Amino acid sequence: MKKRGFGYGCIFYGTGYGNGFPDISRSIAELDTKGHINIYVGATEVGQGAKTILGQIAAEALDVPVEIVTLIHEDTSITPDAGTAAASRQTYNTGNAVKISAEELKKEIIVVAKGLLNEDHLEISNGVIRSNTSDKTLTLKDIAEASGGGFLRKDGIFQANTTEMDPETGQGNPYWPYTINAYAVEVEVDTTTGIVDIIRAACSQDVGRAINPSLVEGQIDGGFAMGLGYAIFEDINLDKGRIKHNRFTNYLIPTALDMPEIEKIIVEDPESTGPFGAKGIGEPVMIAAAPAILNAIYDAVGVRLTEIPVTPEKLLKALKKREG
Amino acid sequence: MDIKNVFQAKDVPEAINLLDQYGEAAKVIAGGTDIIIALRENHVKVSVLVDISSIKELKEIKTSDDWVEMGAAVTFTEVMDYFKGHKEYSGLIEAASLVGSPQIRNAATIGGNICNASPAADFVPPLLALDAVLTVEGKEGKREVRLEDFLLDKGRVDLNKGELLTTIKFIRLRKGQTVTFSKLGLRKALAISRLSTAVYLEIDDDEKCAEVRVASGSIGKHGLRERVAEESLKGKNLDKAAIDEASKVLSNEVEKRLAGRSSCEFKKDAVEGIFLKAVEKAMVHNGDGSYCAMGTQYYPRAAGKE
Amino acid sequence: MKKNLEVVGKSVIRVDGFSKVTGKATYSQDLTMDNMLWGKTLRSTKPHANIKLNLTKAEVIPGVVRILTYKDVPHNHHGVVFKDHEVLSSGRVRSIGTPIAFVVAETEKIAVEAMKAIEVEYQELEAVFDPVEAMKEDAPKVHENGNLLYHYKLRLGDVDAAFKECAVIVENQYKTSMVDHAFLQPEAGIAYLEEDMVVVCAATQYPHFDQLEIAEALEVPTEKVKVLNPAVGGAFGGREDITMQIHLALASKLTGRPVKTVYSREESFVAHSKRHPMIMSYKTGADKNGKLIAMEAKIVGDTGAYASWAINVLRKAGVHATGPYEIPNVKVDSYAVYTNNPFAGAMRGFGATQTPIGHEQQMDMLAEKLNMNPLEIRFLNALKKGSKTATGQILEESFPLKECLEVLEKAFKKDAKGVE
Amino acid sequence: MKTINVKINGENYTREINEDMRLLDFIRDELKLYGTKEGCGEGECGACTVIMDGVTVNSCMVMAFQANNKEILTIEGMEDEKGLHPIQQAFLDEGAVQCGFCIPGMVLSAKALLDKNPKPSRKEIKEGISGNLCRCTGYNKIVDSIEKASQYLEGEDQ
Repeated sequence: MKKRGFGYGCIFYGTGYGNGFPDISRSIAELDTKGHINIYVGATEVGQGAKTILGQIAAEALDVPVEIVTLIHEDTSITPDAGTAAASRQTYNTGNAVKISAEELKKEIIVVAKGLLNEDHLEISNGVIRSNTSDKTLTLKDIAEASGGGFLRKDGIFQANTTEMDPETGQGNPYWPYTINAYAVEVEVDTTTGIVDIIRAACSQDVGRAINPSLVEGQIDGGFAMGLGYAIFEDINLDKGRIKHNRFTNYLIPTALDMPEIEKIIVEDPESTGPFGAKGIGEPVMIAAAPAILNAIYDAVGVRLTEIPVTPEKLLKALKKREG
Repeated sequence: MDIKNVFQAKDVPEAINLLDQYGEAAKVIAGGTDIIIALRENHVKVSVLVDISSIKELKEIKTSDDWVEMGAAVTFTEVMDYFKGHKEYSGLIEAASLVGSPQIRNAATIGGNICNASPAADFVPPLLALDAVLTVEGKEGKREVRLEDFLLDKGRVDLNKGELLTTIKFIRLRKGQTVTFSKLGLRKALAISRLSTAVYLEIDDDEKCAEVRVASGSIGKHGLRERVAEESLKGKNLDKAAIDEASKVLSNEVEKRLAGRSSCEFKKDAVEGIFLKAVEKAMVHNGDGSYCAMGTQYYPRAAGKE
Repeated sequence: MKKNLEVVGKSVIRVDGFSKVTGKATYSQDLTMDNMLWGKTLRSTKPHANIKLNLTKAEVIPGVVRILTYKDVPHNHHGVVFKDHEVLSSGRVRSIGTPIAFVVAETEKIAVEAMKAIEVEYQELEAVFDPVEAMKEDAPKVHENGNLLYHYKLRLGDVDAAFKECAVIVENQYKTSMVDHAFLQPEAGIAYLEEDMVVVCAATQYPHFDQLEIAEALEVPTEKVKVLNPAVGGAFGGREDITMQIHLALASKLTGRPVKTVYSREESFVAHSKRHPMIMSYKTGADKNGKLIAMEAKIVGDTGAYASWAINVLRKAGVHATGPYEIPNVKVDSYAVYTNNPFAGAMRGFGATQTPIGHEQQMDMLAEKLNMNPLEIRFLNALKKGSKTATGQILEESFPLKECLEVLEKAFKKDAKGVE
Repeated sequence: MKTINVKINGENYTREINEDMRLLDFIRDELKLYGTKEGCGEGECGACTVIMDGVTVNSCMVMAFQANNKEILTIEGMEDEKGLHPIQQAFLDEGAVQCGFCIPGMVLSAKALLDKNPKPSRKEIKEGISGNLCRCTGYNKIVDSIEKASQYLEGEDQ
């Protein structure tokens, strides 16, 4: 028989290294001779979109078109250390460093422009330096040329707020900020085989502010898939220290057919310490998926599975045990 | 892998000659989806590969008045395309469609699936339920062998030195006859069968089970006919009690067969569900409580219960 | 700040997209160089043993250029927190998969052949695979200082007294599995020399840290190491620890030639970290209205043979053990324990992924006992702006849990049950 | 050594190969077409997908000699003088790409699907890419982009 059930899960997640460990990102913003912006950071693009959103942050901070911003992160000899691409920290930490370096560069550009135009009230708008009091303008290329054919470069450094907890009581402020994630899931359980089918899901994801909504949505889909695998498929299956499931034929990750459609809701509540209010989401997007699935399985068939993954074998056994 | 010689055979005689010439050193390759892994992991140690995937005559499916005959190098995708829309053959379509993935189905062949003699071979149970007959060709000529007799042990089939499996045939299905398949995989694609059953069902005008053949996968050394379940159903009116009874009988059989194995507890239970699904697919319930074999034209088809 | 945001908030097309949809993006296995050698890693097949190597048969195979062992590593240690990994084992292996030797040869085929020709004599030692067993006094020691690597304590209020006040209590033990990141790109890398600088090109999450680790192991100044990070095919925490980077750098330095290695999927499984499996005993109590009063959790995390990020992971598990709820009395003990299993480290969620398997089921069970619906009990106990967490941290802003639950409830009307 | 003739991305290649070479190695190591990826080596992940005589295959599961006289399309053959193929464009537009390692295989599976079935349902799309594992995207945006590609291609035909 097939039975359906609903389940919810919600979590909070403290981003960053935590516990007072110096959590530092560095960035260099540069105006090159062509009048383009280069951002140098040691932040890895692992697929999460760092290369795209850090460029967006720089473009926003400088008020230049995003197309003229290039992120350079592939070489340790020319990039400053921006910490690891982990702990959901690149958007928040390195995003802040990039923003600071971009803002510093903007100030520098304005200083050069003031000298060139002999005007005091200047701003950059969509990549053009404009006067607030006259119709004089300068391009970024003009600035680049005026600065002696060299490069204008500015550093940005950001350190996250974290304190070491008391070793006896665990009291303290280990992480900041915290990101929220919640999932609702509907499952269908085949009580004759123990197979769990995820019918549909919805996710509400706190992002502070979404730098790039499409990338956030992509993270949610991917996070859910990994949570789904965690809940019902994945186990390296150890036998005396040996990994028995050591290939893709037996270590099962979800296929396209295993994934439900997900209604993705981005919740914005800007974080004042984040770059334009943004927080990290790369890990949170995954976390509540598995518990929501477990709760939905219970709702469907009335048995609690306290051990994951919930394989057909385990579920059928639990159902049988309940029948007595 | 230590391959010294490779051949793309153009026709069956050439393939047979090569197999004869190289004997134990040679192995047939068609879709390659199993043998390449086996070669790389040194489970199969041969130095000669004879590729039969380009032999035209082995890539045909033909339906005559009495028989359906499929070449051994027919791929699962070709099976799915050929039988598309023919509901009486849903078991063949479904078993083919649950093999691996599109890429694997585009390459893997039905002959390979049979000759590997894996307990989990998806296409074997429906062919067993259809009581398929294989043609094997060698230097000495052709012979026919029933699939059930062809499967000797896990990974071992009745192929002599220099012989090649060329065709697989079964009696064409008529009104009131159908074959179905049901599989338990751990995910919806790229899933190795944990358990599968196929049912061939023939219902007479009195709505009784005139003939039934049940076959299973992944609960024995290779695909197996499940005769106790067949005996339990034969001649009966296929009501819930009869079907439940047969699934219990099958479950008991599985319990006996797998006694002492860690998978026993799960499989003896799950086989009931998987068998029921195959039987249900084979029957189309009519509004008035009567039923007919799926895909036949005796009765107007009511909404199938899934 | 500026009036309106122009670029932030826009779904700008990802800048690395074009190269990826055209197949032009370069991952580390896509790199080759002239005069390049191939490396293969010999790994332990035993979980706990003293080993002796005999390279004689392997060394004489034509095309073998060099076989690196621990003797070739100037500083034979690495690790993200504790330096408890050896670059190449110096005599004792603590898990299956521990690197023992790195064979460098003219072709990949020869490297594999030579790797198989190395004779390893294993003198097996008693091993421990269960973290609870490993915590016992008489358990086999994985490392000299004992198997208990870390204990995090969280104490708030008085749980013993508070449990007495509870109208309902649920108590359960939860277990999570050891899982793999299963990123699609198996590890691969190439190293070469630029004058006296060694350049390592490998998929990593943290190139600057790799640079430090490589420099330390080779005992060269950091600026003599350059790490290039081409396209990375997923990471999820599994590319935090060093895998092949030091092997490649050393091999290139010692041979003077470019050296490449690519892991198979099977090798990838043993080479990188795993998610910590945890055994989590939870006791949670609420008053008759569903308000949480007390929670006690004991969490044992199996970090396998090496520490990697275990301390931080079990700390994060402990801090997040309450879930996003306000609970006045909390006691959490989380332990990181060595065993002879494959090593566990960072993986998406980093300890905070395991605990919700417990706390979120606890919440539903409490709700059922109290005849509440699962959302109701969550709303009632939700941390919010201004709340204090169990570690005493005040949530100063941006904590929209209730908002998240509200929109979720709307999006997912329960009355849709059973309707297709 | 064995000589094979293969047409890849419209170009004829005659090459001497080792008998034990896989098609994947031929494409990557001989022809230096690195867009085809190896993720598992056993036909399970689909990263090495190419189109051979009109259907997708895992090139790690085909021996190079078997490709003799066959026509093959790899990711490098998807672009033409007009630029990106509509499927590639749709992958970009819909945000289907993350780490990108599965994407070449995914694009080719999408092409084979749309060639056979120009207006697939979402279910059919999921079936069509069910042999291509992706660990980053959860597939949904890939499905979106194949739907979008179907529209782009329909527009092109008109």
